[in-house]
Amino acid sequence: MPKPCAKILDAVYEVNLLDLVDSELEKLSAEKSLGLSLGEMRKIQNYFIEEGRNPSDVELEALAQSWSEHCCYKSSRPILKKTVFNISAPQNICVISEDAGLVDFNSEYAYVVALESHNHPSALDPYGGAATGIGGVLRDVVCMGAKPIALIDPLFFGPLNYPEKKLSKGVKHPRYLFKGVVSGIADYGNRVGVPTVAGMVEFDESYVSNCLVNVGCVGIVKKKEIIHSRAGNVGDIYVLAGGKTGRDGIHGVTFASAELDAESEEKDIPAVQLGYAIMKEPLMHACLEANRKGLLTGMKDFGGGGLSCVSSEMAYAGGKGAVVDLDKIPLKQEGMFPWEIWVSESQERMLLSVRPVDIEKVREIFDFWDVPATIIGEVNDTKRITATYKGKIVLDMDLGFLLGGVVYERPYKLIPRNTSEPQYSIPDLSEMIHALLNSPRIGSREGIIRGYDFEVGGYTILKPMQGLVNSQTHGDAAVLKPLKESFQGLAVTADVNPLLCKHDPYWGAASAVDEVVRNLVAVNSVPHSMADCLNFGNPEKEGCLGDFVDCCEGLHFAASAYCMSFVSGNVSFYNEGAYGAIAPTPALIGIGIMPDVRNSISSDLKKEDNLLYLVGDSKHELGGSEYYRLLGLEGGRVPRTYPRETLKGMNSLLNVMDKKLVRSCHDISTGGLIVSALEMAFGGNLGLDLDLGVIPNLRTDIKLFSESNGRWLVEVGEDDAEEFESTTSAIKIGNTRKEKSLRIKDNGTDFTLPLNKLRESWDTALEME
Amino acid sequence: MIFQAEVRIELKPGVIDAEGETIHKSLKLLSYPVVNVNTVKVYVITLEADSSEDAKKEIDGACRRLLANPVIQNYSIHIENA
Amino acid sequence: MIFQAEVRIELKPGVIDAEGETIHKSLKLLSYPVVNVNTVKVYVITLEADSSEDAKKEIDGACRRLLANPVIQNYSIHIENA
Amino acid sequence: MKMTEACILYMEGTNCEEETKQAFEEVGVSAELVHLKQLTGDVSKNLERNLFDYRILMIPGGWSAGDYVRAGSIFAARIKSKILKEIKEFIGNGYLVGGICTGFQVLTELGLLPGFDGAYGVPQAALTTNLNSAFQCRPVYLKHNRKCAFTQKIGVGRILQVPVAHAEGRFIFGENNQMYLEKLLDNDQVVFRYCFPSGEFAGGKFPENPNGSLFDIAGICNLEGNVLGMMPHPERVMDSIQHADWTRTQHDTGDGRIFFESIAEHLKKI
Ligand SMILES: Nc1ncnc2c1ncn2[C@@H]1O[C@H](COP(=O)(O)OP(=O)(O)O)[C@@H](O)[C@H]1O
Ligand SMILES: [Mg+2]
Repeated sequence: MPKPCAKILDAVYEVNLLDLVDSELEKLSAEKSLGLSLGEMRKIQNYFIEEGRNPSDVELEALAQSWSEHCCYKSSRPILKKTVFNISAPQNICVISEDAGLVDFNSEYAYVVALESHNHPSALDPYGGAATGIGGVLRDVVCMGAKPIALIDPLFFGPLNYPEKKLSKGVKHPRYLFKGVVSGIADYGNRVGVPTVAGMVEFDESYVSNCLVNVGCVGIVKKKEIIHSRAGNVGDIYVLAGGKTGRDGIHGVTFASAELDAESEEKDIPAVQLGYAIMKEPLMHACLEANRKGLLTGMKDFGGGGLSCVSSEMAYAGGKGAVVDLDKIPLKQEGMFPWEIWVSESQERMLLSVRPVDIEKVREIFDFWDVPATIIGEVNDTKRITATYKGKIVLDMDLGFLLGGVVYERPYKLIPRNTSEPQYSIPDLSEMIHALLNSPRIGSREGIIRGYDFEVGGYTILKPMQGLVNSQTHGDAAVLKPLKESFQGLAVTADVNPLLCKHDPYWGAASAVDEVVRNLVAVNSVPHSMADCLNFGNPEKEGCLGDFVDCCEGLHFAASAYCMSFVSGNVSFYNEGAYGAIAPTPALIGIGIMPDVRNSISSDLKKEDNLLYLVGDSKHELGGSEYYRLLGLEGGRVPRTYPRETLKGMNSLLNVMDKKLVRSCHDISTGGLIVSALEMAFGGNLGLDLDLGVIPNLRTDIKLFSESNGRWLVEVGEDDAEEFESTTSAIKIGNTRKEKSLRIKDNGTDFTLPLNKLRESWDTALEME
Repeated sequence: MIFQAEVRIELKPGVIDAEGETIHKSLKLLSYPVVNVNTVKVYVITLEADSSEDAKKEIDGACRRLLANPVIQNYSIHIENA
Repeated sequence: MIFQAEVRIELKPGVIDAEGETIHKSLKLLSYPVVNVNTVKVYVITLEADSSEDAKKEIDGACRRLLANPVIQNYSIHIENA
Repeated sequence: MKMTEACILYMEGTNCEEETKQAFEEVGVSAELVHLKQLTGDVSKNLERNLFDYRILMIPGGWSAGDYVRAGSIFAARIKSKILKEIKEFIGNGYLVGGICTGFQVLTELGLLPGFDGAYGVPQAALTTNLNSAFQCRPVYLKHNRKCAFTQKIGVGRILQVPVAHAEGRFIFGENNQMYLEKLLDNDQVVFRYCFPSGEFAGGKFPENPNGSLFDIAGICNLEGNVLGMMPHPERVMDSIQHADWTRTQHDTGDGRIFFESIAEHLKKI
């Protein structure tokens, strides 16, 4: 048994670590919910043996935060280094190393991208968890000095019709989670006045007890106003700006780094953080104003690990040390222990590093915005982090030790998948088309999208819903015009198909990159950068880590081939529950550059009697397709990526788009060619006459439903057909028509379906009630 | 039989009440001598059930499934004959 | 002295309770035998005042100035010693 | 020094002030962002502002104070406690007061709209939860019904496509819907109504009428026509490429521009 701890102060204990044997070390870690392994506990013990003293509970908690998977990427770093971090691109200014990636926009400006997961908190409290996820990613962008201009929300839930009876204790129904998450994002995002312009929603049984809530943010910053997450100079002052510190969010990162279980509901209450959008909005304004006026030497948001991580990491990144006075931290409730103050993850807080001469000016700005700003510490040259409480030192550690962290080369293995082609009889094609449109994975997202203010600010030029008013359809990417004085734009999309990744992590991940590229090109932007949020199960399980490695390699392959690099990202492990690990989910957001937003292309069909072309090859690739899933089939070949061909398609498309030969364009993804074609038809409220005979060597169902990568559908006016055909290798597969129906012809097959019925299937797929 | 249930949903202690805090701040600005504001959500639900116990059971289910989140909220149910 | 006021704000009869109706629909979808849902907003306000009457007067003012819109809402106040 | 013409009033949570300011500037009206505290005197002297130095007070959209209690109510209560009298005088002098989205909610909570019988200070109407109780961000069509100081240049009967983005935009008079609606019509105070692209009124049908507003009301003015509130956001469609369907239609310019041009023209006359 660990001996009772000695009191250092009323609320600080010395933890008797030096004389503990292995079993006692493990027990201590468990009892205090530190989440540290035996090896890690030993390493800590050795450090304190060298220091010649026992640690305080504050120090032990600090280590637990900094050494958590969430903060130090101990299982993933070696793999990431070889894969997703290992792509460089000339446009990158500062990537991977800070809270958000910085990429060149034009000579004067850079754009900023951040993507975070907020999975476990959202599984417990969907509304608050999702809201604080948005809050966190906004701070990631603001702390680079950038103004947030767009939010993106890739979401993953269990099936909405999942039988209530099958839920295990403490697990909330997917419907409840879905509604809560969407309204949390809406309420927070809308309140802070940043448009939510893109996202995605996927459904799969593997997410039933562990939904995924990923949130991304794009910002824009003048290059000369970029600020870094580091302490400036020795003697600078640490200023804590924003909300008070409370017991909410304690152990958030250790909690993010463990599996959820039945008791999580009661046990993990303090880990849930709570959002306060009405503090955030002025906080953002004040921080950006102070930075614009050149009053800050460093700025970092409070994320996972709270004050402990932010104050240490800023000092470490600046090559300095720091001392923080815990008595100065404004608290929400009395009686908080120093260790709680040190690791609390209360929301809406930022840490600023300020030269002493500028303190008054900084104060004035925060006063004007009614945002509290408190001096809490000072930067020094000790390369140590020190915390005092009631005049006594309660924490004093070498920053290299605290943040150098731990790294594991964990064992992994790739679990082979069934890739044999299943036998089946071809279903009724019209029924299947309706079934696909009515699938929650495919049907209209309008109910979600319109709950978000996607155009506050007035710069969302291509909106997520496109086409004829009151009959609008899904777009491929949103286009933003961030600067008043310029028509240059950014296109934004979010993609991954977890079903493909489940069937083949490598090609599934590569397909996600391919889809990003397709979506960005479809609106006439040049793919420019990506951020990744890698959501996986427990990395201590060899199979899970094998999937992770395979996905990372797939991402690396495809992204290198497309000359796109990952400029920021996040790894979320331990996404497991009663049903095992989630499907491997490397969620991506992609950013494209657009010289002139007035050349944006939308996805809605424009006019009758125009021609419809298919760019790219259709293949017998139905593994992981929605078609197979609806038929209950396993196996099959997952779509491969052929970057050389896709790049050819992409370049020829961008070329004809610049020549203004393209009236509308949409990429082909989940559900295949027919879903894509119909989405285009819905947006223009026009009919389509398709003749698939020109697609070589495939059965009709495969032509319609294969999810092969590298493909787009393009609408072209009759007058432009000749020029279009001469510059691309696209094949003509039909034409638009006034009659509001879909006609499909292919080697003897010939049937017609009314558009309004098809639209109804698509419109009603996602029950929002 | 028709019953009327009053469901009262409150945030657990320690959970920040953003709305309550905003109202508190506003009332103070309007110079009311207010020390604290908590918001409570009340649903008055009319339903059919065989007995008051049944009604309570139904509503309890609805609370757990839809209306309240036990992680951050407490709820109480009061049933009356309508 | 410290008092606790419970302010209860209801929609006037005849004013459509959009939120109540949405919840009603959701509960019906989950097959609860629900006939009607009304939403009520409750604020629990702790305040300083010389007497219970004073407390009531203050809160009544707050309702008229901020918490209720008399066009569509009725309010009632219940004061307790805290 | 030429004085600034438009005072764009903001507080924590309003978030359309920048684009509203820009809209004014694009039509040649100088505009300044002014925090509520600067008008109520809760700031240092050098930051204080005087309403009477401007000729139009514009309350932009957003989520003032988080839209808690009711949308716009906290903003309104703070105005009421400090500067309502000044605003009344400002209006009485013939200057303009406008509200978009939250701004409309604030003006309604203040009783400045519809402003029957000059009884300022108590609400006479409400902008309450959308009928489907969901936030709605979507383009709608508006029919211009009556010219006022804000809409002189817009022909009566003209149809504009302008987006809405709100959760509480259902205009009602509560128990006295019919009586007050008649009064509103007798006074000719309805400026914009939701309609189909053809111009036919929405008749309460969703999504053409996005919130269930009485009589498809999207915007109203006071009797004198110098106070206007509307739920849709004209400042979001100043240019053709800001429209929801610009890739398929030929808008020469944004449908919101003429609204601000009208204000600019009116300001020249006062
Ligand atoms: N959760 C969401 N939030 C915001 N926008 C969303 C969300 N889900 C989907 N969307 C939008 O709906 C459209 C269709 O989404 P999706 O079917 O995933 O498109 P695609 O398959 O072309 O990537 C896109 O514009 C996307 O940004
Ligand atoms: Mg997608």
